[in-house]
Amino acid sequence: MTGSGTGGGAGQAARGGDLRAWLVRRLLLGAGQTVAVVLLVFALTEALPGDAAVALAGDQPDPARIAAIREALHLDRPAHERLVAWAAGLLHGDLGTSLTSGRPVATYLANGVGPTVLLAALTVTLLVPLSVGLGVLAARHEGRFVDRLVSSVTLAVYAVPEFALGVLLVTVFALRLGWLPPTAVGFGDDLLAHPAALVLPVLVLLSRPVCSLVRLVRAGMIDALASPYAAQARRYGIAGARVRYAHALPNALAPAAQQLARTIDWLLCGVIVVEALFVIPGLGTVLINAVAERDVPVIQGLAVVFGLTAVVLNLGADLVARRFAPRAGVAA
Amino acid sequence: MRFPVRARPGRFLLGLLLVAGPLLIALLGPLVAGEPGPRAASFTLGGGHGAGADFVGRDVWRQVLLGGRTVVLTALSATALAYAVALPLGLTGALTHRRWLEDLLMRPLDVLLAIPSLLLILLVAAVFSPGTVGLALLVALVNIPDAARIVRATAAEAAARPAVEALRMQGESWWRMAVGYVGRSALRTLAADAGTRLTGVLYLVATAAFLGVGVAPDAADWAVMVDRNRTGLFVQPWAVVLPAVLIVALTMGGNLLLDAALTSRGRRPTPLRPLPRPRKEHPA
Amino acid sequence: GGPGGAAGGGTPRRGGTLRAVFAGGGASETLDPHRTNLFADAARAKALFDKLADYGNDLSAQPRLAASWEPNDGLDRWRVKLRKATFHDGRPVTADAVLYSYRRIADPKEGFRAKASLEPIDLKASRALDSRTVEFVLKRPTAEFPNVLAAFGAYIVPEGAHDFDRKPVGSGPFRFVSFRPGRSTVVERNDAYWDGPPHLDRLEFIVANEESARVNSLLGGQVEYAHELTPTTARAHEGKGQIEIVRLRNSAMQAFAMKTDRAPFDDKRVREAFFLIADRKELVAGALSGAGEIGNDLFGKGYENYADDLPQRVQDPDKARHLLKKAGAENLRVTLDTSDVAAGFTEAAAIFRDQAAEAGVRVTVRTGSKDTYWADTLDSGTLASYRSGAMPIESHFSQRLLTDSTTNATHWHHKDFDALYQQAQSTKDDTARAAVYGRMQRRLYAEGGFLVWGFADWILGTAQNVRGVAHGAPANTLDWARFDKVWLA
Amino acid sequence: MNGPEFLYATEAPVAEIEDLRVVMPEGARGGAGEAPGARALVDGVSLRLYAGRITALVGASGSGKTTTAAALLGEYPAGAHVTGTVRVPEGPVGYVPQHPAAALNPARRVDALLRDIARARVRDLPRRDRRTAVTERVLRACAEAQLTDAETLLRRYPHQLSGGQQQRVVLAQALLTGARVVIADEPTTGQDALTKRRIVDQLAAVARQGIAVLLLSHDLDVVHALADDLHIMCAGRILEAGPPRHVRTAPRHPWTRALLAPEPASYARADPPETTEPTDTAAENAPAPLLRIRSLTAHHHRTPVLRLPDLSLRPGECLAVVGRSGSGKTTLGRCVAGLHRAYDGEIRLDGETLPRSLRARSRAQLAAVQYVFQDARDAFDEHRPVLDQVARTAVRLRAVPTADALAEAADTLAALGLPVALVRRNPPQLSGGELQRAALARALLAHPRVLVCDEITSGLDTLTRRSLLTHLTGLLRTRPELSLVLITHDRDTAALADRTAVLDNGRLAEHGPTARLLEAPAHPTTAALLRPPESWVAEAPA
Ligand SMILES: Nc1ncnc2c1ncn2[C@@H]1O[C@H](COP(=O)(O)OP(=O)(O)OP(=O)(O)O)[C@@H](O)[C@H]1O
Ligand SMILES: Nc1ncnc2c1ncn2[C@@H]1O[C@H](COP(=O)(O)OP(=O)(O)OP(=O)(O)O)[C@@H](O)[C@H]1O
Ligand SMILES: [Mg+2]
Ligand SMILES: [Mg+2]
Repeated sequence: MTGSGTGGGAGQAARGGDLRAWLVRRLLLGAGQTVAVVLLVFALTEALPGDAAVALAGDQPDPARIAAIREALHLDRPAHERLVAWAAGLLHGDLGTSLTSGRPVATYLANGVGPTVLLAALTVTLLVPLSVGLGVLAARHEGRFVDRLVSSVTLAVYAVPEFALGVLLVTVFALRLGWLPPTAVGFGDDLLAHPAALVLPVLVLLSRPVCSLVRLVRAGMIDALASPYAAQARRYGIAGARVRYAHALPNALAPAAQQLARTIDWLLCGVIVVEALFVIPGLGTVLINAVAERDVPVIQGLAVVFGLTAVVLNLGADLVARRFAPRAGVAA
Repeated sequence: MRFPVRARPGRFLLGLLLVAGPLLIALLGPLVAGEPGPRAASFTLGGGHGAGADFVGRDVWRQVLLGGRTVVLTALSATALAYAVALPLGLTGALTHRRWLEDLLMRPLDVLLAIPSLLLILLVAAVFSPGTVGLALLVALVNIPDAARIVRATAAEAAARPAVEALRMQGESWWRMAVGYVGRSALRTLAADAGTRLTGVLYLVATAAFLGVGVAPDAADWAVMVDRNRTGLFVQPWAVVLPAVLIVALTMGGNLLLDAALTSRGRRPTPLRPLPRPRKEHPA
Repeated sequence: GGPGGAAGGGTPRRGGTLRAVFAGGGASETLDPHRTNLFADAARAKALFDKLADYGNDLSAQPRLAASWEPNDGLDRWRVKLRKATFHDGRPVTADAVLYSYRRIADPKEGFRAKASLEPIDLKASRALDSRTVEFVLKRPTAEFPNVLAAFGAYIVPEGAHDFDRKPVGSGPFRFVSFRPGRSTVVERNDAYWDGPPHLDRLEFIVANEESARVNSLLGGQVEYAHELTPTTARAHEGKGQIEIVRLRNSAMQAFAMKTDRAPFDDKRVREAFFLIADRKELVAGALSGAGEIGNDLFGKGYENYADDLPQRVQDPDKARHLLKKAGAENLRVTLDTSDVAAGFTEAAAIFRDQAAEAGVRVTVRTGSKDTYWADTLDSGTLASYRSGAMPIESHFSQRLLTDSTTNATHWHHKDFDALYQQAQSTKDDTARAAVYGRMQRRLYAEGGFLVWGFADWILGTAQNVRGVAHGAPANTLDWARFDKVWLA
Repeated sequence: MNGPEFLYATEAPVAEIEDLRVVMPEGARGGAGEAPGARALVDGVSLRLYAGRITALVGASGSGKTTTAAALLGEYPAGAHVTGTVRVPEGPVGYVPQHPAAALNPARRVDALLRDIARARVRDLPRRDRRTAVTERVLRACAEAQLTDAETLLRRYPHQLSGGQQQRVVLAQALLTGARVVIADEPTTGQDALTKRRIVDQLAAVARQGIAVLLLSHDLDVVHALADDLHIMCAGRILEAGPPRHVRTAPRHPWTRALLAPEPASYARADPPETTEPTDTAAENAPAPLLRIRSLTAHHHRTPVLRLPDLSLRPGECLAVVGRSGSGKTTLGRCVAGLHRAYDGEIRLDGETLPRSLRARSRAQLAAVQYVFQDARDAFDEHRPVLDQVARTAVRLRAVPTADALAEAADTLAALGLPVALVRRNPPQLSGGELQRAALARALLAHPRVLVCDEITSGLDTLTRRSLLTHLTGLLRTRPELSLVLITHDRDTAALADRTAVLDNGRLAEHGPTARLLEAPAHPTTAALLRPPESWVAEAPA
């Protein structure tokens, strides 16, 4: 766009065309967002009743002891000072040390991230084809038996809380049938070497996102399959699967991509139930413990990770939305 | 070629059947629940309690009768609230051509998204200790960013159609354009999202109750019941199974009803005689 | 004392690995025995370290690293002789190590849990008489000084030890092998253990905070020992032959704590009315799922010095009403603070709320944050759910019921009660001392602030082939989680 | 050019329709709530398509042509009752839909489907050769469909193509299939005369390959040039059929005669305002222009697609904008209408700069400048009755009460030949030509001062077009404030205008009084576009 333009024209070109400018802008905003996440989490943790000293004191809340711990952990310093000190450390790549154990926060993240990422990756790998496949299948048979079956089953599974489902699966497949190990106890860090231990956790993790994704894909696909462009592709003898997946599906993907981003985020940050149920100590467990212990540096470290993940995932989802609604950028 | 599908009067039947039970229990249950009887030992079967006793020895059936209203009301209102905010936000995001406006609306929401909802509820609840209404607000708040993004993504395509340009050309009001056309075009997807979100909200409320927010942790509330009685799953399954089945039925039924209502009926022709589908002939 | 009744008979067999799963802990856990806070910490510390003394099944102090103790006549100077024991690195356990450990615990800059218990000791004045004799100088006469030596977390570490993450060295029955915080800790047999080497080759501690995960891993054969199961689980699996359920009786006192200096509980008639409101059987059946015994408003049922001659209180709503009327507290409304911090809390609160309604008292249950619950109950509110693990009755008094007690949750401030306590501490004769304790307990029974409605069992599950698990030892006592006596059949 | 007569008698038809009846039952959903009764869209139509022959279906707008053709695809209006038999050969049937925009996938680049179609045809090639073969076939089909510059256009999304380009993409799809039957529903609307001629050649070539072609068209020139058999449709029935010569020379039905009658020389207005040459000096003396476009450069992304030094529209004037497909006519119209913001330069209404985006325009400004979309179907909300949508213009822009607005809308629509019962339906239930007229009515209800009509006659039969143009010229007379910008490919429509601007590849090629341009075009493009049709029909290969 030439420089002469009054704002409107320039904006349109940047929005419609310049992917890179858009990305840069969003990444910059993302950095801001991450800072906001960290600040928000910090403020909320600070506002929580009690602090690490109280939490450490546990059921023996001897005031003198709490005071001593507080002093030992420098919790008597004002909040903003601690935040600034922490942020200064962050600039040097230092995430700080845990209040509770004195170990570096980085080791917490490093230890927790492995199992979490493994679970998330496995789940997503299965989730995407499964939910897209089922969603497309249901849409294809809209209103008929297959659709009802797919919809009912996924909805039913969705309405059962993870916990109950997990317990049920463990009871049936691990304890009654003995096909799979009931928990990941004893498999150490190298869970990938024991795929059997991952089956049930991944199943439980899949149970809910599958439903929401299937529903979104189905909804979008019904409209897309009924569209004249899908009809046109069909007329020309394009194989049914190709019509569905290559021509109709892209139009149904934008909301599903948003949901998927949320799901991945959820998998990375909050699969607490599954981690607890199957004894897989990932980030969710670290988070819950850290909150319980008011271990602010650990919470902060996690907030950084969550913030960055969310920024990247949202960006990805928005990219998909942009890609599959190419006209969206050019509205007058 | 597509096969003709006769209009199915039974289309709504399954959904209706599934929804009717839970809804009736939810609405009328409190009226017929009666006075509490004496407590039994926790998680016991029999002893004058048809469906056994729950985790504190109360009659499960009575709790089930009492526990639908809050579930249905809180979850419904929280979902409705979430959408009431997310819809305008998402639609504005989709319809505006001002990048800064979209960023202004959507990016702050992303910040909320980055914090796991449970953590957010836990933190906010601990700080403000809200009641039932506060909880509904909180749960709605947690759902807004998510819903807004889906609305935005779904609406983006429709918002760029020439039909919208034509509406603009007519000086049509924003609401007519956004809700009447763009929202209408995205209806199916949004209904699907809202339908599943409702269930998510339900359990979020229950989890919050467990964390000591909003609903009392021993409240008669189906979702809370499932959560609190789970330890007794194998000794006294009814305390979990009954409310869970009701929730499942409610969710399934509600969504199937939505599906049925949105079924693109009549897209196919209704033949008087066998439909003259083109007979395909192999070339001689 | 040895294990109080091993499950299954037979002669112990040597060898094997036992995996034990515990609740508690997480990525922040450490092997520093002085930081012991949770049961999991205590079990691990017990495997690696020793205390000078530990509690028997009746919570009387039993010598451990201390071979013997001898007070002076004033009961304010105790000479403790150490037994011959070595740390895992071969160094002997010396008087200096003992003093180092205690001084570390008492370090004012750190907030170690046992610091309060060691408070009677004047550590500056205490000294090593020789390499295996310590002379403890106390700030005041303390007849129950051995209880101090057995205090929770008062472990003996080698001199100079401060980093326990890498290779902790103790004198306990097991040596350190590996430690991954929040996941597992592996230890192996210490053949040189002074109390006889353990039977097991190896012992692995695993952390699983979710109860169903603990049960499932036990049922699935992934662990052999699961700590802290719920009564419901116990009921589901007891006698089914799949796993062995072990109930450790009298492990946790369950109570409601009334602030005796705040209205309405500053009137002892109201307190008594509340004693009479509680239907203890219903509370035990409902909140503990029957896994426990009813209480009699006194701590320490079954422990040494417990006043079991007092009549069992039973529910009497009419009398309660009457008392309340007399106290001018009709239509009383109180808020009961509770939290999900311990099993049965919220349940008991709900049940008690309904029971109170029968006596015309409106109880509102307020669920607080479990992370700060204990600190909150200390000062705020008037009525709160309360629980206590096993400790000698004397410690219960000193920690919770004296004017200067640090965790006086009932705000029980009575000079005469303090004086009685001092009198007991200065009484060398056991029976005479027991009589003083009896008086103190009668007082508490009549007008104390703890409505002790029950004692919960501590429930463990073990695999069928696990032998030597003590059945009579309340949690936190010597024989609880004592894996050196456990063997695999 | 007509096939040998014996073929007609002996050879079996490739596809046929026997006694097709498509009836919308009373009160069918989406139909008018108060539908008077069952209504036959198509009533007893029989049709045979022969290999190598082009069968043309001609008839009034809304007479049921598209419905008949769709039957060959096995597609019927929703909820319709259908009887009769339809027989088509195995394999795909090529279809060039009337509204190409809807048939193009908004989320995929235009080559996606083309390549998929081609891929099916190269299965027998060795794997490594397929890619190049596919590319080659796609490019060939594009060339055949007169899609120049295919390499760049194919990488675009549908919305980045002009209307005519979209149509040629859809035509290319049909040419790629290798179908034995091709249905072309208005394949030449939106094409300029030059392109149209080439497309006609191509369709003739297609037929020569032994493919049966069903041609639905309003363009009699095209029909005359191509048809081997001619079917005249009216109100759902085939009025008469036969070889075009017969039908043309000896129509049995008076209506046929009217439909096929040669166009009047021009619709030139009875009282054309004097027009002066738009020289710079003259422009200053002339009455102040209503609309003035100054040094406009419009971009798509960063590529400029339109450069106009200066163009103005005087009150009461009618300006035709002609140009080859893709030359920037629509872009110009959209810039004026505030639908295209990416331009430099200035557009002034009454001397006041118009905001770039219609969002920033006041109601008065919105009402003053109205635009009729090129693809009418795309520009309607498919969920609301047409009448309501049309009436909204008056409600919103002129603050007319709803009831009055509805009445006014109904009147306007009726004047354009759309009865109330018809427009109470939702847009999908209207034919292409009907929607086009509804779109015009929608804009007219704003009482605009500048009305930009983008190809509003492309979907209309001669009779309807004639009456519509008469109506428009009538309006110019009765509403002195109204000025028209007619974007068109149709010579006769352009002839109606006082002045004509000729766009060539985004530049103003020529500009002047229509009469002069028609008679003495200075620019070769002008000549090519505005040449009388007879001349090119004669040139068409026999
Ligand atoms: N889905 C439908 N439901 C009801 N009526 C319809 C439907 N589709 C078309 N019609 C009506 O059927 C008639 C024939 O429509 P069709 O599209 O076949 O006309 P056409 O001859 O192709 O007209 P045009 O030249 O304007 O495209 C029209 O009056 C139209 O309003
Ligand atoms: N969004 C876009 N991005 C890039 N190029 C575009 C876009 N829209 C249109 N174009 C190109 O701009 C040129 C002008 O398009 P325009 O629609 O104005 O043509 P037109 O004169 O109306 O053609 P037609 O007669 O075929 O409708 C065309 O070459 C077209 O391919
Ligand atoms: Mg048509
Ligand atoms: Mg155009």
